[in-house]
Amino acid sequence: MTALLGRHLLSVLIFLPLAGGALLLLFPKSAAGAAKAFALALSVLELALSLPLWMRFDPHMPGFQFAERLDWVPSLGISYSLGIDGISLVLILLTTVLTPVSLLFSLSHVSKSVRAFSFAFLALETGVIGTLCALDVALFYVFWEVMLVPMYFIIGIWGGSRRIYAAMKFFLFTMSGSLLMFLAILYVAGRHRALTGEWSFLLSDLLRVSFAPEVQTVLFLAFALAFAIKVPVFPLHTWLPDAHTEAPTAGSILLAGVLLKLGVYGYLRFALPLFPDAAMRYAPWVGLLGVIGVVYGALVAFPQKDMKRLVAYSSVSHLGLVVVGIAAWTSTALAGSVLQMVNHGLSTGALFLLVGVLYERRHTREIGAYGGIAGIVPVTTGLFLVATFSSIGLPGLNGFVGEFLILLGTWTSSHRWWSVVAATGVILSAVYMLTMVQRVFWNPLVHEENRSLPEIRPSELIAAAVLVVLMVWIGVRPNDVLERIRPSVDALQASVNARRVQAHAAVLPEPAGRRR
Amino acid sequence: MIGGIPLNDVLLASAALFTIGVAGALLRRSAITIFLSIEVMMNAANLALVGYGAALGTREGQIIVFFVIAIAAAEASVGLAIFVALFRHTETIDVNEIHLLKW
Amino acid sequence: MTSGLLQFGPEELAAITPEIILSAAGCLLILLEAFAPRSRSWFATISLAAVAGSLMMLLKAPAGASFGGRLETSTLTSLMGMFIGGTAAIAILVAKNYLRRTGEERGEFYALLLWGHVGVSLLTRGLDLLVIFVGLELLSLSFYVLAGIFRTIPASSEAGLKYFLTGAFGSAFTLYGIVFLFAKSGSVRLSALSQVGLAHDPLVIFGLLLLLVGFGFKMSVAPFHAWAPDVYQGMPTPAVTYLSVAPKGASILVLYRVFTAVFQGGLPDRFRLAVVALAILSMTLGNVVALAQRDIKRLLAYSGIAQMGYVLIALAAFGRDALAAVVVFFFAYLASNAGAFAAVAALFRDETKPHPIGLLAGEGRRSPFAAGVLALCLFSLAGIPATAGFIGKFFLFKAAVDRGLYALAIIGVVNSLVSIGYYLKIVYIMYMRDPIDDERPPRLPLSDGLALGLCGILIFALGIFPSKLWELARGAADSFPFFGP
Amino acid sequence: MSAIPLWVIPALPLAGFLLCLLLGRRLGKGFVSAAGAGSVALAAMAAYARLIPFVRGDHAPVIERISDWITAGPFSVDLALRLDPLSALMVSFVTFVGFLIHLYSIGYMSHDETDAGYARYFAYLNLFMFSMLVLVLASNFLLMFVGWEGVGLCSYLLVGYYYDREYAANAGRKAFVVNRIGDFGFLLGMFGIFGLFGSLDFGTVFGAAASDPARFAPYLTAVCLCLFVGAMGKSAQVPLYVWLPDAMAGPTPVSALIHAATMVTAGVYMVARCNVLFRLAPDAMLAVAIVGGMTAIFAAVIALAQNDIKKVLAYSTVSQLGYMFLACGVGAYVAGMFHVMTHAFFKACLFLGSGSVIHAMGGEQDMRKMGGLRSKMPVTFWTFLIATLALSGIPPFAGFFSKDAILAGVFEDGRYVLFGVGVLTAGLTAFYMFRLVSLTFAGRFRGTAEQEHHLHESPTTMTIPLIVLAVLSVVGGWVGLPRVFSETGDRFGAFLAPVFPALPGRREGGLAHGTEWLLIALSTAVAAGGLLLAWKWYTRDAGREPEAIARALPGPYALVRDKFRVDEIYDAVIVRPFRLLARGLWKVVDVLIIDGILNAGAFLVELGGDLLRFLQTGNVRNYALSFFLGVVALMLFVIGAF
Amino acid sequence: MAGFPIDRIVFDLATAVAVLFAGVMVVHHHPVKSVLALVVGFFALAVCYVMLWAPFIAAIQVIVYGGAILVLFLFVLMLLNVGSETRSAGSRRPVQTLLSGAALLLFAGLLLGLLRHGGSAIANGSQGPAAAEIAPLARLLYSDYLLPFEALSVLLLAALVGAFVLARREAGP
Repeated sequence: MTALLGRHLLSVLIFLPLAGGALLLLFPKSAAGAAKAFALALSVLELALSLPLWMRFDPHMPGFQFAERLDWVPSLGISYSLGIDGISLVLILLTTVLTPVSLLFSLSHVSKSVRAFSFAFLALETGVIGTLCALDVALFYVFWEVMLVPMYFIIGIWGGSRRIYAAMKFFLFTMSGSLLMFLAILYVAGRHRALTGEWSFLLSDLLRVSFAPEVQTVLFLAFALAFAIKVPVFPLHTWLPDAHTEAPTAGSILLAGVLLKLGVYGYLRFALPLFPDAAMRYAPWVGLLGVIGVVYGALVAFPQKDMKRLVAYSSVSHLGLVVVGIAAWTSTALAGSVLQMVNHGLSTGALFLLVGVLYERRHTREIGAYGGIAGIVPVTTGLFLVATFSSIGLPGLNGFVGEFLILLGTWTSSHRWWSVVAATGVILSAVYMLTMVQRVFWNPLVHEENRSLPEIRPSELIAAAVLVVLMVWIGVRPNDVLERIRPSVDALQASVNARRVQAHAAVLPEPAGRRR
Repeated sequence: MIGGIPLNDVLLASAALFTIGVAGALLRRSAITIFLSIEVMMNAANLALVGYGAALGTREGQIIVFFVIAIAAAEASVGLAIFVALFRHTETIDVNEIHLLKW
Repeated sequence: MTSGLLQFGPEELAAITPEIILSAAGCLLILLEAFAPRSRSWFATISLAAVAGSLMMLLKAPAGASFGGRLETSTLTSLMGMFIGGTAAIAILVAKNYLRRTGEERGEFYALLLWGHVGVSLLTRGLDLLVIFVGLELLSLSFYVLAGIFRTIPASSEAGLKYFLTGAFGSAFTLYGIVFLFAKSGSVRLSALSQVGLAHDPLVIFGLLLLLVGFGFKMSVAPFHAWAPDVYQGMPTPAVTYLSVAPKGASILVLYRVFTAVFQGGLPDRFRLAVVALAILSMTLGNVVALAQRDIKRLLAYSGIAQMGYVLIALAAFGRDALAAVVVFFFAYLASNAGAFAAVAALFRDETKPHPIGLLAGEGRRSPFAAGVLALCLFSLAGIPATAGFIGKFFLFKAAVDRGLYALAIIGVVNSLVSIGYYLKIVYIMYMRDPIDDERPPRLPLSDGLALGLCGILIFALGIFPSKLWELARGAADSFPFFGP
Repeated sequence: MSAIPLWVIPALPLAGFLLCLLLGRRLGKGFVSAAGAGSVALAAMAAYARLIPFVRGDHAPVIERISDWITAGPFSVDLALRLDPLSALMVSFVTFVGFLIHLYSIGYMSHDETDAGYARYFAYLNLFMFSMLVLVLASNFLLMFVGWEGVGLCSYLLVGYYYDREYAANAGRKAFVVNRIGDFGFLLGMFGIFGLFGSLDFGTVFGAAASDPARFAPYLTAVCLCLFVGAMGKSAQVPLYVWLPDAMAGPTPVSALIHAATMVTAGVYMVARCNVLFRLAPDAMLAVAIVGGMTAIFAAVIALAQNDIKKVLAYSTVSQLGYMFLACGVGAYVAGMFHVMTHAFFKACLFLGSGSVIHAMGGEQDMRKMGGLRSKMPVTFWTFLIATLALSGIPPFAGFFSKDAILAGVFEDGRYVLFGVGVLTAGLTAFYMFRLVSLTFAGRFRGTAEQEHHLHESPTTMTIPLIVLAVLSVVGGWVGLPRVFSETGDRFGAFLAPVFPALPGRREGGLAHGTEWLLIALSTAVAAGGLLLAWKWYTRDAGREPEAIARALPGPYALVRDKFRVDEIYDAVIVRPFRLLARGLWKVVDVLIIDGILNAGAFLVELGGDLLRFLQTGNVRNYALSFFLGVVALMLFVIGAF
Repeated sequence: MAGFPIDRIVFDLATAVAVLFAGVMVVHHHPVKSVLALVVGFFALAVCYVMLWAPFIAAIQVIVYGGAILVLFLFVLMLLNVGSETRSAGSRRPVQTLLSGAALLLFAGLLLGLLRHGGSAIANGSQGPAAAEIAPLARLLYSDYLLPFEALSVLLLAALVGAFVLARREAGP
């Protein structure tokens, strides 16, 4: 057991939810409550297991940690190869935190096909953690796509009134990007084979291959498209408001909290290192789209009448900022971007959760249906305010640190004006978020039915409180997270820059002691 | 040349028969006539086979034809049975009238 | 060309035993039907045993060519035997309850299925155009009958007619193609086709084209596909289960054999382009029209048309990897497509009516197992990773990319995006719509459950552990006789 | 006794905040009062325990590093606090005035608030104290920004305290958003500073700038302008002042604490803190001076015609803040900070006094419905009058000294136009303040009988702060006597001197005594003139003269009364176009274009399917034909090539 | 074999008759007449086979095709009592006809072009008229072609059972 946890911790983390989820199907239909509790317990166990990851992670060790490797399709060099660095670490932790939070929230709110619901979430967790751990491109692709299926069901079965449209849009949109990436992966692996005579899909091997500039451009675009859709980068974002809005609350939490980050993660882990020249050549465009996303998302969020839709557009804006940070390619901005992904997961997760709290009581997400409820539900209001201020980057909370680092890092890059334009997001986010807060919680109470609005339940409160505590913690002690991110980001940057220098050498020399 | 017969004559005849067969299959409406046309197409093949066989000086051509004729007979029996079965429902074997399954 | 007369020796016996078992089992079933109709409930078991026995004998048969180089026994044929045997087994399992429900549980059905299976088996093993042709006709005749076997249902008879007329038409073209290959090589043996010079002979090319057309017809490749939707719709579902899978795999194998025999090195450009064009047409037409379908069997027919477009990608790529990819693809296709039809058979309970997708509403909760497997099959057909379908497409597209067929690969993935549209449509109708009535579905019969379970397991097994199959297929492709250097 | 660590000072109100927030509702008002006011009292004590030794000592800056905070790439910033004369000054009056206002609030808020509301109020107020203390004690820009935004947050929360009134909610939001515009500038300024100096630490940055001015000066104008934009937002300067008058929607003690005494002066503090940078960027200084001067007179003019007692005080605050920036802009930082301090005393006193009046009037804020309150509320009246005199710059009240110092500074710098503006503003200030006093306390009562019956002096928790502040309004100016009175009298300037180091190549000097006497006389005369005119018009003539003027000049009067319609202009030029743009982007770009293209694509594919489906006619002959066409096409394509 | 090419004339005449009657079969609207026309055509083809040294094929052509298959057709026609194709409203399919015609012309042209090449490319056989012997043919069938022959038996069985299954009159049990 200890060996399992010691040497195969990542595998355990990946497959525990799925395996446990499979047990759920053994529960009788009538034992819905027990099934929910079991799923929740499982996700908490997962969280507990992920804590050693956080403790034992050594930020100063180069390369990937907790590595595991097994042959999968040996004749093609496809392997089950896992490992994490600081970037994946924080995102894994984010996932293991948000999953129990979602399930905890759902404890009192989902009654339809409970077992399937819980299973879908656990399967999703497996997919996400797998995506974050995979170091083999084929393995990554498998997890990357597998994630879609549970999310599709989560939106489609337990979603709102336009759930089917939203689910289809989500699936097709995301799929459309990844299919081209799939071909690009095949090409890259084929090229490795052509140059070395050996098949491999291992990222570290593929990094040795370099491509002619035009080829690299095409491949980069194929990868970037897949990730850009997931992020989502303007103008590929329109699936997101629909998906977020229609998904059940818990689904929105994970969708916004975790899934979107995987686009950025994929870009950092694969697109950038594999195609450094193209990535750098197109960085100005990526950054431009990010900047547009920041402003555009914020502007479009403003007139929204649906709370979740508003929060969804705010995600477009926030992730635009993350993209800007990555395109800026300075150490500060990169660290800020990674941190900001975590921050966004927490704040947007909390916002969706609290919107869900209201929705479950009034069954409407219309901003206009509320108003003046701050006195009726003060605790909810307070939590919502904290989440709001985290989201709009109030210093002292987590959102600020990421935002500031990105903007500062971008300022010190060669694209100073991005920073200037993106910083207007600071103003705009305050405009739309506070407008919503005012119209939902403040103003005179006009709808009588809101007078009897019940206050947040303990289970929901705990779920939200966890997030709030984390927001404050990261806001006050961001270095706890940053010190794990920084070396990885710097290493990434160094390796990409090094590879750019060595461009056009057909195959890089192999280090001694390579496998086989 | 097969004896005094140029192979081209055989092939020409075969091509003509095949084309006529296709024409019948495309243009006729009665399922039976269509099937007859298909038989003509197979005969065109048979003719070419026998011609080539003779020209090549091998018996294989005839062997194939033997098989083809047997198969044609089997096909005919099954096909006609199908027509009969269908006719019981539709009272017609005009394929223009048979379009329950479409789109 | 062998000059001496061939003797029927133990080698030949061992090689042909699989087919003999199947044929004999067919005869046995006919006799039992005639003289001991009470034993009907055992027919499915007998058939399964025959399929299993035949497969066992096939796997045990010594490798090599027998019957004077007309019948191949090799890793490849073993693999294909497993593939078609698996299809047959699923079809028989599906048939078991289906026939009882429709009151057609008779020996003829199983016998014809087994005989058709013999034909397919000959297609996969034949090294001789005549054997291939006879196999093709055996398959066709059996399935003409199976298509129309529900004489009381007009749709079934119509399916029989349409399949018969188009099938016979197609066979005539195939035959005409065989004529020219024979004419130029002087023999019906495939090995004779590899003579120098044939690759550039217009008549040979013409013959090959006609074979492409004829077997393309069997695979339901556009524009030779038109029969498929109508026939699938009218044909009894168990027969479709078989017809939509096994003959297609056998057909592409035949094409591969014949083409490699003639071209060895690689397809001539024009020819490759023709295959590419067919692939694109097939994928696009199949996927686009499938979007508009309301009957699930028709939808699956169009899906099949599209899938065969993907298979043609591998034909265009033309190489050992591509061939191995085809084999892997068909195993995946077996699991997903046969599984889908098995689920259709389990979920639709009235055979006299069409099978509109709308009837599946709410089945996700009413018949969780069958609906679950159907959803799984559809995801697999859509090529979602961790399912067999992804593995199939993975290797196909890899072959295309390795061969530099980028445009084709891109069109392929764009098409699979379109296909997700209709595959998911079925899924959402099953899971995201409320049932149209409150009728409780009957218990899923054991045989159906077994078929569905097998397909489900296969989909995951292949999707997660594809390595063994790929290596086998790759090894089989390595020993494929005709590839040039 | 080892010194109390600096972090204790802000930590105490933070603890108060948490107590009030988490337990306040359950434990009731008594607990909240104790926790809220008590924590601030403790903080004030702690602060003075540190400050007194510091003032007695050598005034060398003390940096106390709490821990590391943010490190990423080359960027690194610590959680560290800084005690130097400037922050000492701020801490001293922030804690002191803050405590007084907490005390006052106990009385002011106790009547009409629920336990929950009361707890919320004190929680916010404590959070404000925390933020403000962080702001002034921070030893680097980023931590200062934390306090900066924190006070903004509290301002937002407290302005919107009466959340169920739409105007209050609007005002809160407006305050935050306008402040954010300023913060945008502050952020860019910080980026610029980091870009130039590679650090955000005050000591490092100012040290580097002072040691090598030639290297940094060219870039500092832009940086300083950005920083100043931040200050403009926080300190309500034209054109970002619009939030402050609206912010009066909050409870009056809040207006006194946040929107008069402390928070709004943060901008001035920031500019003063960055004086090294500003002094190296003369163009930026000029901008500061011009904006300050414009704001001073502009707001003073508006204040002339306002009838809401708090609005007058609000515009007065804006105007006085303009004065402070004017001082900074001409390099008279000491004068500016001096005015910050004195202004804190008398403006807090004025606001608290007005709160006392409003309290007595049952929430009425319109001066036209008041009058004659002097007899009913003597303490309020006398303290109010003292503070008014202080604000008007009548010697020897506190305001006189600081205002005079500013005018002297402006004159000394040679900005004569601005000097004129300053003098004029002084006159206007005296005028509108006496207008206010006259309308409120003199004459007959003009409200309803019920209100009259209800009139009463406020409780002691409210009057004590008034008295204390009034005393300070009198004596507060004596720490900074001009040199004409005593060469060593400017103890204030001497104390702050280390913060404003001499820069190489800068002229430092003073005015001739004669000139200074002249200036003192001028400003006193102008103030007295304004004062007397207001007394004549509003007390003696009961407002007939102004009415005549208003009738004679309806256009200009209406314009002034309507605050130059700036809000309306902003609404038309910024808010509406913004809404339109946002909606347009959503409906056009998102829905119409992007989704339109996608849906059209999907629709076309489906349409294609729907049409192509009909190729499947059901007729076998068509099937045979399509088959045959395929054959012919293939033949043409493949064989045709041979 | 020099001199008057009597073989060729007979052959060409026979093919002409076959083609002609095939054409008649296609154009005739009454199925019975079509079948009868085809009988003639198939007999003519049998003559061709004789000319091409394949008397055995000629024989089974007459027996199986002429004798069995076409008679079966006639029998079915009589059974179903099918009349001539009637022109109904839906029977006119100009698009189908036009496209078919065009495609047929193209196809014929291509085929002719191809076969012109095809005739000359064959190595001349050595067997000659000896191919006409039947006994070797039979030996081949039962030895070299044993496999397809066996398969054929299954095929015939399947056809038999199939025809029986389909044409059975009584409904299923």
